[in-house]
Amino acid sequence: MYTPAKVVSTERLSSSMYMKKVKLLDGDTVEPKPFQFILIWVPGVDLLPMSVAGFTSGEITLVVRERGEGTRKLLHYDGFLGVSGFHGKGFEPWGYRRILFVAGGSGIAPFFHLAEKAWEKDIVVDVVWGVREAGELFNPARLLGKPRGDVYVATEDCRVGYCGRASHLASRLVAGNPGKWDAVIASGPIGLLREACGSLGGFLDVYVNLEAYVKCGVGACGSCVLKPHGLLLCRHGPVFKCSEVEEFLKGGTGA
Amino acid sequence: MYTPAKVVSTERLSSSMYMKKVKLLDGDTVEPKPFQFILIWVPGVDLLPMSVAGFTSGEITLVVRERGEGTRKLLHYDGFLGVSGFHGKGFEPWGYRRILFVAGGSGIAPFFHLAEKAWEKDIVVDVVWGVREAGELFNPARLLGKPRGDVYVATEDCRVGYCGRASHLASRLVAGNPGKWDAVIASGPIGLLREACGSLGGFLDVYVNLEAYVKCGVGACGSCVLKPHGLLLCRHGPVFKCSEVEEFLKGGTGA
Amino acid sequence: MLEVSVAGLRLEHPVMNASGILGSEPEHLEILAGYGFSALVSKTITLKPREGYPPPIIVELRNKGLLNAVGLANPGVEAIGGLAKAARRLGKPLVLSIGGGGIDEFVKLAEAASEAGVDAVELNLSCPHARGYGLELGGDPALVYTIVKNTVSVSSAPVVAKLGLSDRIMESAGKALEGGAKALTLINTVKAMAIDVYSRKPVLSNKHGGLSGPPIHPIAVRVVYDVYREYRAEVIGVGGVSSWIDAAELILAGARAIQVGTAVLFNEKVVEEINKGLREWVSTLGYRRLEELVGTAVE
Amino acid sequence: MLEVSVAGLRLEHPVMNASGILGSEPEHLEILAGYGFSALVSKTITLKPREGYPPPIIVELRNKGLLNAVGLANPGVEAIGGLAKAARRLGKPLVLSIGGGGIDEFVKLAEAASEAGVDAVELNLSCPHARGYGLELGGDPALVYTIVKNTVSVSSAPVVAKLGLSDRIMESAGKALEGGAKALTLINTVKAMAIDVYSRKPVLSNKHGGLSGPPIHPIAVRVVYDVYREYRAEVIGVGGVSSWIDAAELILAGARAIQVGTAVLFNEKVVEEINKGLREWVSTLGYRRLEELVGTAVE
Ligand SMILES: Cc1cc2nc3c(=O)[nH]c(=O)nc-3n(C[C@H](O)[C@H](O)[C@H](O)COP(=O)(O)OP(=O)(O)OC[C@H]3O[C@@H](n4cnc5c(N)ncnc54)[C@H](O)[C@@H]3O)c2cc1C
Ligand SMILES: Cc1cc2nc3c(=O)[nH]c(=O)nc-3n(C[C@H](O)[C@H](O)[C@H](O)COP(=O)(O)OP(=O)(O)OC[C@H]3O[C@@H](n4cnc5c(N)ncnc54)[C@H](O)[C@@H]3O)c2cc1C
Ligand SMILES: Cc1cc2nc3c(=O)[nH]c(=O)nc-3n(C[C@H](O)[C@H](O)[C@H](O)COP(=O)(O)O)c2cc1C
Ligand SMILES: Cc1cc2nc3c(=O)[nH]c(=O)nc-3n(C[C@H](O)[C@H](O)[C@H](O)COP(=O)(O)O)c2cc1C
Ligand code: FES
Ligand code: FES
Repeated sequence: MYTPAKVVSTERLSSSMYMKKVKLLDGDTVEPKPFQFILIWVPGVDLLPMSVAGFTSGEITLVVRERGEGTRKLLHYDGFLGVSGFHGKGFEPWGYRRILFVAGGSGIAPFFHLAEKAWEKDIVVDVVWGVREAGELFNPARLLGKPRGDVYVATEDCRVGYCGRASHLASRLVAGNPGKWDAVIASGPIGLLREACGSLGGFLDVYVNLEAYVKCGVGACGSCVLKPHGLLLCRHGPVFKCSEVEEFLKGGTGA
Repeated sequence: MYTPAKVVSTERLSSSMYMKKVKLLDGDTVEPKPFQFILIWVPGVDLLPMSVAGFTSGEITLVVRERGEGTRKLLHYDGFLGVSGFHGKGFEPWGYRRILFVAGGSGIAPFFHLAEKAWEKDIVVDVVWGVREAGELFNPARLLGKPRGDVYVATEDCRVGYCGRASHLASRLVAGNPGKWDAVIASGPIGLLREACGSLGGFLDVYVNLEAYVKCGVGACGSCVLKPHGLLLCRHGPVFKCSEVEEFLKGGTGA
Repeated sequence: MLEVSVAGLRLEHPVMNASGILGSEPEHLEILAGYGFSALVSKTITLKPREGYPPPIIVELRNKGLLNAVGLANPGVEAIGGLAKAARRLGKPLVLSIGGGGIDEFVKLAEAASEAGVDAVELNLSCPHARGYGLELGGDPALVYTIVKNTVSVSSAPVVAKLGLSDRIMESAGKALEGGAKALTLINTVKAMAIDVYSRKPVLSNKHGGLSGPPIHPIAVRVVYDVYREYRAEVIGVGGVSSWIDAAELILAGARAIQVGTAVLFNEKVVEEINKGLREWVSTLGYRRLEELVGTAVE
Repeated sequence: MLEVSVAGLRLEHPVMNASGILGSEPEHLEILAGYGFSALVSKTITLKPREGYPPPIIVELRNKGLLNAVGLANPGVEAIGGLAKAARRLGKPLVLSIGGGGIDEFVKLAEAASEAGVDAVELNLSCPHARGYGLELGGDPALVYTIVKNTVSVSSAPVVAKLGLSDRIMESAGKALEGGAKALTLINTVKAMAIDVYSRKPVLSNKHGGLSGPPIHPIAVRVVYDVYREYRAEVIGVGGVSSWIDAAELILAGARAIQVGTAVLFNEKVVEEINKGLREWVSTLGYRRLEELVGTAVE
């Protein structure tokens, strides 16, 4: 459903990341599932897919990384906008006890909503968060009611935490703590997802939170198809088991 | 709402009256209130307003008096038909303890549904039923789960029960049993309603169940307007206090 | 805050009833006034009384729309005086809707309406199911021009042309304005049908009917938008308005006033609710008067 | 019980997808096949690839309708071979929808489709929002005739003409049949608009869009009924079908097959549900085959 909304606040969290809150102007909205996303419309400008990072009584929290034209305009926009959603079938990993969330850059966004929901079910979600430069980091506790699990940080500029990529740190953690986690969810650039599937798939259940070019969000236009699979990100995703999207991950480009 | 329906049974009850049951072919129907009515469509033939005389899980019981072309066709029709409703705001006299229902001819139809619903609320409805010829009578218990109150019968041919009109019998009963009833509902030919308002209005609350030419049932066409009042039978009725429709009753023709 | 003026009428708020929802008898106007409409629009009146079609004349559809073929049932020209009197008694402006099979009928009716002192005359050029009484007219721009021009010339009351969905709506709208219409009412019902799948017959006695209610709202918005963008005309928007947000869309598309038909049949408080919502909306947007928002979605 | 044949295609059951719901890539056809459609209809393919409009291209409306202006995004003529191959692999007949700005484009596309061995070609003469690609064509009976005739002459596959709502739909339908169309697909979306009342802008990037889903169903029923009554043509009914009862109405009005677009976006099991309902309905009415019921509401 399309709902008018308005910007409540925009707060800079780090060199490139922002927290933006928008309030839906239409009372009765259902609760989004983890990993469901919205399409956010900056009137007359652009429409962007954004994960739900938090949701309380009609107010949606987004974690946005400034990337290009679209995200810049969204971040600077302060008026009424349109929201459609919640799109995707989402992913509720309630069959697991303890989950490792491996995030690259803004891939961390859905972690916050997941961690909150998991906590209510006595499931712990720990997070490995990797960024290129330390300046991109912010304290994840900012977006959580209280600390919900362990936070591991990796930077490629080696200025904070583990020196290297999130996927490498994750592999080491998993190898060093056998039995601690029963599932991994990787979220971020496709290179990270590919590495997570490759290096962790042997040990435990690994899921990937994909991105694709979402135009309609309802399964009509086909632009989010995960070729060569007969899968649509906006209907069947955005989270998949590695095995379901193996060919897509091979084909994708990017670090 | 329009719902397809089918005839379940048609049973002759007396010289001129029939019981017809129709089953709605669309599961989720709300329970009608007493005095609400349906518009029943004999496909390609006619549309007739009919009171709900009974309702159980999507099956509607009608009590139909053969009058002209339309009712005759309805009574002989045995196939699929259309039902719209429930029309009218109905009337729930749950503020009373014991009610006298004064019926003339087929005006008895809504009595059965009322009596059942009233019984569930510990309200007793007694009935005075008048007909012109004794042959029109049937045993009201036929349509009730069990006897729900007293039944008084009047015939104008004087062959059964009280000799004379239902309204006269009602006046005598009310006068002879002061305090027994706290309300009267009259249903039937306009003459009966006029008399009921005239002779009983002094003693207790009197209501009349009106008839008018119903074409749309939803307040759009205006054909059921109760001139000179700004009242529509299909929206504001069909039951009114005598005082609300005084001028209409004066103006109406018929016995 | 909600006062608007359209076709020379000054209205307390923008919501009038749509023609054909009651409005053929003085008693009907009393009921309409009770719903809170700011002006009362009569049922379309023809020269001679018309019985209309036998029932079924209306059916509620699964898609929350209404399908009707009433057949322009109305008491004929003689009733105009009584309607005008009733409206005066009720203290509400009366928009008298008239319809006809040809130019003469429109002219005679406009004369009668004008003499009776109605506040505006609405020409029904668009009823999609009464043969010879509608869509054929509205889809023929030259005829629209002639009818409007001739009625304007005999009417002291402002003339409003009501047009329906048609391939040539843009031309017809232009011609109506050229002919002297003070405002355009857009749109009428859309031609449609419902079939009973068990008896296998069209439900309406007339078979064809006009679709109204929520289903047609986005169609009305686009017609109002296109016509307003082209002509910046005074428009009365109608079609599927059942909430303030529906009304607001039509206003942003260019409507100065709104008519509500179907929705009042399901919600007697709809006028009040629309006005409440509009008031909040105007102030949320930081405006003082609704009229300032008219057409502001149109570039 | 549900087998039907239309435009020479023998179908297991009457429900195909409507053009434009996926169908521009081989992977899309796989998804459509998974929904259970009896034939797969491609997205409308144009000669050159088209990017389509930038988002928003689709908006869900309060009235349960969908408004879209995708802008005929498609990979162009080169994609036809891959689509045909995918459909063969999936074991489903392929109806290739083609669209063009003029006669030449239609002819070239029909040739390509025919060579690729598609099972039928559907001419999109009716998209209401891609400028020069639609309604203007379908509303012009002479042009409809020329396009149909010329594509038929180069196509070994049966040609189906898809027409939208228009004042001249009856004439256009007649001309399409005269030109050699084996069947008519009726109807496309209806031109409409949605405005965001707070930002005061039309929501779609193209501003105008096409309305689909439940709101347009009774309009589709009436068009199918009128066309079938006049020409007793083979019709594929489309518009707002979301339940078996909607499908049954179109079948009684004259449709031999049904297309479902919008509804499958909200209910992946809709095809199954429709067929289950139709099967029960056919036997409740005491028939043996659905085809016997086609057009039986039309006298
Ligand atoms: C389901 C989903 C959830 C997301 N959640 C978040 C989130 O929570 N936080 C966050 O910061 N980012 C998120 N993203 C990514 C975000 O949508 C993009 O960063 C943003 O759209 C880029 O737009 P831009 O114009 O700023 O960047 P540019 O790189 O300039 O975009 C260029 C063009 O690519 C298009 N485009 C947009 N998204 C994509 C895409 N995913 N793939 C390919 N092309 C695209 C844009 O429309 C634009 O036309 C999500 C993406 C998806 C699919
Ligand atoms: C709310 C309501 C509830 C009713 N409930 C019952 C009931 O439960 N049982 C019962 O037997 N009868 C009931 N009636 C009366 C019943 O509808 C009429 O007897 C029937 O419509 C007469 O149709 P006919 O063609 O047989 O008679 P005719 O006398 O031949 O009818 C002649 C014409 O009058 C029209 N007409 C129908 N009803 C009326 C009316 N009320 N006033 C004026 N003209 C009318 C018919 O459409 C027809 O065209 C009810 C009427 C109303 C308004
Ligand atoms: C029962 C009914 C009767 C109508 N009669 C008329 C009429 O007499 N004249 C007219 O111009 N429009 C008539 N209309 C059309 C309405 O005025 C209005 O244009 C249409 O219903 C769309 O508005 P809505 O969706 O709010 O009902 C009628 C509509 C309905 C539902
Ligand atoms: C998103 C979308 C895209 C469409 N694209 C096309 C198209 O490319 N070609 C076409 O002929 N019709 C197209 N249509 C129209 C549909 O085929 C169909 O005629 C219309 O949607 C009505 O059916 P529905 O109510 O079942 O959706 C499209 C419809 C939608 C909703
Ligand atoms: S974005 Fe997924 S199908 Fe359109
Ligand atoms: S029957 Fe009551 S208004 Fe139409």
